[in-house]
Amino acid sequence: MAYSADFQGRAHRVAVTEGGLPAAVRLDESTYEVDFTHIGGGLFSLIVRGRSYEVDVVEEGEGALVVWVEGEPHHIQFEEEGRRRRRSARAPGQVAGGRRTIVAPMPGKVVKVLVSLGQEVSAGQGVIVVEAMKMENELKASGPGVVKEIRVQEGTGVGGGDVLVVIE
Amino acid sequence: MAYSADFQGRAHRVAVTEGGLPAAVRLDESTYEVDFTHIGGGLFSLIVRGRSYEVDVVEEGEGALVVWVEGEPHHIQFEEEGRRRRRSARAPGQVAGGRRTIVAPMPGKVVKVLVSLGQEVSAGQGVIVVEAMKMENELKASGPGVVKEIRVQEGTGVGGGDVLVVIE
Amino acid sequence: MFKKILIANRGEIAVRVIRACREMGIGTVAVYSEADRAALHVRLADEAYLIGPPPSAQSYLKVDRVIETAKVSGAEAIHPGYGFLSENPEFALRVEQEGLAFVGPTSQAIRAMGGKTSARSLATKAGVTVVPGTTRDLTDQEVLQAAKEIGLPVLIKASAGGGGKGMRIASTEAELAGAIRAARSEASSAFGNPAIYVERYLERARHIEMQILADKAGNVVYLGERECSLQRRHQKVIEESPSPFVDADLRRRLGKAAVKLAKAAGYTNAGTLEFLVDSAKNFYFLELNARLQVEHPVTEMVTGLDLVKEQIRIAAGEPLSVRQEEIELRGHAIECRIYAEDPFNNFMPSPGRIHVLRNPTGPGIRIDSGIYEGCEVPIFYDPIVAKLIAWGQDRAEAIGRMRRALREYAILGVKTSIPFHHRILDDPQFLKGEFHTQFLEKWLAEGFKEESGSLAEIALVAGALYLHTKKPPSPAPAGQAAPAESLWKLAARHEAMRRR
Amino acid sequence: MFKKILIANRGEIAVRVIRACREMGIGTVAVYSEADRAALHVRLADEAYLIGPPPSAQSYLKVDRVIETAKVSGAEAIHPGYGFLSENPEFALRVEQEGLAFVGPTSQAIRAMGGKTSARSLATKAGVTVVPGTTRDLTDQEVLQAAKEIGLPVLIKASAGGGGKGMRIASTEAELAGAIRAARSEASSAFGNPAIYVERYLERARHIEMQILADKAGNVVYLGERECSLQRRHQKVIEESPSPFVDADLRRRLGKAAVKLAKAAGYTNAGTLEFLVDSAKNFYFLELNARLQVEHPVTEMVTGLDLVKEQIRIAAGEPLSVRQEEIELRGHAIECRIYAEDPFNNFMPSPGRIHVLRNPTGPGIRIDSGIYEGCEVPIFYDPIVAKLIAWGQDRAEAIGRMRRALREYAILGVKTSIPFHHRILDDPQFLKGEFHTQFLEKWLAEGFKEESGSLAEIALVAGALYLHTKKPPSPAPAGQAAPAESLWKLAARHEAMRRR
Repeated sequence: MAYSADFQGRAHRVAVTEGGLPAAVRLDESTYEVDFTHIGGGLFSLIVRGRSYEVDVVEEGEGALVVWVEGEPHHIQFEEEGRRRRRSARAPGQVAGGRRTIVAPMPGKVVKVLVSLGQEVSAGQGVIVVEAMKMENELKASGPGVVKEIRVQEGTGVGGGDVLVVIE
Repeated sequence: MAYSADFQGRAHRVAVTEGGLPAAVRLDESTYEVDFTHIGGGLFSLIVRGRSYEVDVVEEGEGALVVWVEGEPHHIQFEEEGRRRRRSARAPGQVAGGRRTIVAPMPGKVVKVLVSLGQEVSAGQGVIVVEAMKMENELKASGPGVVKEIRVQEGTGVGGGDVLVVIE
Repeated sequence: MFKKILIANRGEIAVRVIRACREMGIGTVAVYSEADRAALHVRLADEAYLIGPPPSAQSYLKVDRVIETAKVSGAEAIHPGYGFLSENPEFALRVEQEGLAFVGPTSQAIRAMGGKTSARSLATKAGVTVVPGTTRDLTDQEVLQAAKEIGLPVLIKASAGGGGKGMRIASTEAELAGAIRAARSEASSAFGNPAIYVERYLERARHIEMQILADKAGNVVYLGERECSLQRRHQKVIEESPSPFVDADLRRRLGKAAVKLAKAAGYTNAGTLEFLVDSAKNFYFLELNARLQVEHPVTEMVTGLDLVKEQIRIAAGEPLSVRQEEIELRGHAIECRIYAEDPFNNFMPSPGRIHVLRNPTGPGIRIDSGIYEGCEVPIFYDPIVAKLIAWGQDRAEAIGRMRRALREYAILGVKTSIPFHHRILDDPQFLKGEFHTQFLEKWLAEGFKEESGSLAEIALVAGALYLHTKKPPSPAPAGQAAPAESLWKLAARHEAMRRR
Repeated sequence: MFKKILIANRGEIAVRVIRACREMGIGTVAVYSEADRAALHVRLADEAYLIGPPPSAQSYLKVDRVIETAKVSGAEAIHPGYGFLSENPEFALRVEQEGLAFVGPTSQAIRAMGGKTSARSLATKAGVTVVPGTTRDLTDQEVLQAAKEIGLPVLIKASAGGGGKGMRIASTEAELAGAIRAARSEASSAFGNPAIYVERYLERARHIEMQILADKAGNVVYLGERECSLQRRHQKVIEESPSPFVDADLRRRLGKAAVKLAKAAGYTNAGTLEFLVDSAKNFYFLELNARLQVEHPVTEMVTGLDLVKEQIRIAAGEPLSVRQEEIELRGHAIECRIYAEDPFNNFMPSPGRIHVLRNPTGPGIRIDSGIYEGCEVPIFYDPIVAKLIAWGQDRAEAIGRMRRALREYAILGVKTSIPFHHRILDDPQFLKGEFHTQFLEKWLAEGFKEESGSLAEIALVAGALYLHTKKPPSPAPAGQAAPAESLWKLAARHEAMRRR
């Protein structure tokens, strides 16, 4: 099984050439022989060239993994080779056909809407304030535009990932 | 749902009269109102008359539960009322139609067989020695009889619960 | 001694107090909101009572419900922990009036120390230096005047302030007018009170606090300082005791000042006096925290005392268990606060379910925690979920143990500050003990990103293997298998191989 | 200092050593048998190498494989932990010959202290009292003669003995002949060596041991005693430091004797001298354990020293980090050994998978553990899976914390000694500190059963609710649901109710 993997903007090719034990994985130009065992949940123990690693794998979306190695997280987007390219999970505020969305980064409560419909906003301007865990967090516009939609009001409870405001 | 429950040789009647929250459970003559929530695995948090209890439930057989409350284990055999009585999981060496079985209490290795086929054994006599975790454990006959079967030899690996020797 | 104590709090501090009570043979009563039925403090307490809906204002801050619950359960005392009702003089007063014991200072002492300006004037009367500035509310004119006398830069602060709100720095005369306006408006919106006063702004100062214990007979002792300069948005991140900056002489001077002020205020129980200390080792009193501090464990680790037990004994009218000359600091202790927030995303709060929790153990490591694997971190409360404390014979060993423990520590499901701590503990300035209250902000200004280093290859390889094992392992027969299941198949196959 | 150390062990002690190395910045190399691929020490080490099949004789005891692995991995030193190869003089010699450092005494010292009779004679030469008896192997005739001189009761012991094997007590002359026969035959079958000797049998004595550290420059210090009288079948169950029985004078006398003997033996690194102490506080040397002891943590908790780090520094040729006068004992520490055995079934070993593991945390609690939730406890090795250690300002606080922690401690899937510890810590004699080496056996003779007390009602109620929730909850629609699933449904319903 071969994958293209995007890590911090760089594309890598990773191919599992042997799935048994020890497994063989080809990463770009080098090959790794891996003795690995499943400890439980998303936790694996890997032994590579005598080095022992504890690895936690968390799935955040299709092919979108957070791989924890020695306490350090690595966000990697995997694509199975041959499959049609999927767009990776969109980051908050990312441009999609000229639309910018202000997305709640966590569950919480809307304490203040700082803009009104049709208002012009500039990059970095505060758009809405969401409170969670006794902290107010001001969400800012990632770029200039006009407020097209305000989907919440002050006092509304929101879930992580909810689109709160749309700017065009 | 009503059960007859055997705990340390005494029979009790336990009936869940309300399964919602708070639940109502009738134990013999008294009724308990129970606020309970599942924490994970076999672990529950119970609040009964303001008292908070952590309870771990482990199933050892059909209706055979070990219920841990505040670090103390309770082996209880439950029978659903109305159902035909089942014999509870047989204890090692228990008499069954005149047969006594010597059962391995844990996985290990047979290091010595102390009896031979047809030999007469008395209650408490050492029959076989099983080693596990660097400790030798001599298994004794629970009562007198004649050795009818020896199902293992010295050096054999055995699993917990395996019948090793049959005495009649 | 009390037979039963109600703990009017939640999370790690409620668990901490429950443990102290249990070790003393005292019964414990937990209170909980509807969001906390399955919380650890409810599981561990002897008794537990629901006191309201999730929002604090309707549960943990409800004075009547808490006191009513104490009476119903037959508790003789109430421990407020920190936050919530802990420094609310009306609550302390109600507890006193209801004939219950409050595990903390008297309502008068709390009130006297509550207002910033009143605490400042009390300190001045007691002869304890405060940050140069005014001790009463000022008009804009008076502020301008005072600023000139004190000397720039100045800090304009809301009298009712807290948590860094209603604070403005003015470095030049030109900035003064704007700073005053901003401070007043923020103060009135945040606290409904536009009153402000002025302090000299001390740059590159350290935040160092002194722990004291005072019994009802008037005995007061100090237990050494805590170094709390590592802060983010006025929120402490890492604390240690002793401070790498404090020598025996400064410690004694800080301790004497703390004791003097506590006596002047008629203060009882455990308390903490916060000071700013400049590079010349001059110190200035900031405020007195009339409660147990989040960071109290580092003091416990070096003194060997159990502060919560001392609090309870004092509340029960017992004299202090130690005299000043009996108190000695052994070794060095460091605490890392574990917040449920995302260090890679501007420290956004990160509530949710904790899917994986692996606590470090072993020599010199202590964890005070309010979480367990599978628990929910609610959106309603403070983001501190746990505290990791390391003790060593000296600072170097304490740091070594903390780094070792942080690496063993795994919390997945919610984002936490653990990766943030990893980096701080590798910082050469931190290792040298050379930092001040603006250190972390400056440090963070450079940005905090994921490592792209040597472990990336392993992460890429592991990720591919993980996805691969989710497929029907070729050449094995096809057919979709659930991830977990096939993983277990794999594990089983591996098992089989190993057994050979 | 070494850059890399190989740990020739498994389980909690391998984890303990790995942590010490990591805290010192030293690389760690684990070795493992096929049964231990997923063991904690393999997960935590920097490197890990398979050295053979599950049985110790084919893996952890394979001198060649271990040394070969050290060379391949580039380790400069080998830490043997306890058990396995730790007191094998041939192994120590091989390590020395291969130019590696052995983290322990020299092979000569191990050999000198290995044979019981040789150790006894060395002690006698050094002027340290031993249990009255003979210092060489005897003929049956000599045994009878010696027994008369020493006075009954006597203990007939195998010279090559250990672990209570080849030991027989004779209380009357009549019993002597039989005891000699029994001891010889057991000795030859167990150790392939029928040699025996005689000692006076001390009744109601205490087993007290003294920890020492000795560097290569000949400096030797003692770190205080450990009370180890609570034993079952000569296996220690609970240890503490200091001993409630030892006063400053006895401690000094024990310490001086230990240092004297260690110097006479040219002993280096960490070692423990075991003594029997009678009710008149006379002490008799038993043997010297030339390695780290299982119970070393209690000494670490009261002295503040890290014994494993001291071992490593000594092995690297560094001088001791402390002088005798700098060593002070603070507070009191207790250790409960957690064995995978069934206290309700004659302590039968209980290997298997650990389905549930909840470690206690909080003030004064330390866990040295080799297990994790979901791990397998193999049938091949020692039944110690973890050690729970509690520290307090005094013995009472240490006991209070231990009881609190034991109650939080949950290990399910395998049977453990935790319920056994619960009972011992409630025993009035234990609380008074009044016990001796036969105490537990006598105590156990009365039988050890499950409590039938106040918690039984809750257990019955909870069990019924558990079974009930496995059924389609009436009045909800029928249809079989898997237990877990319906439990979650239930939890979800409850969630929903709470959110209202």
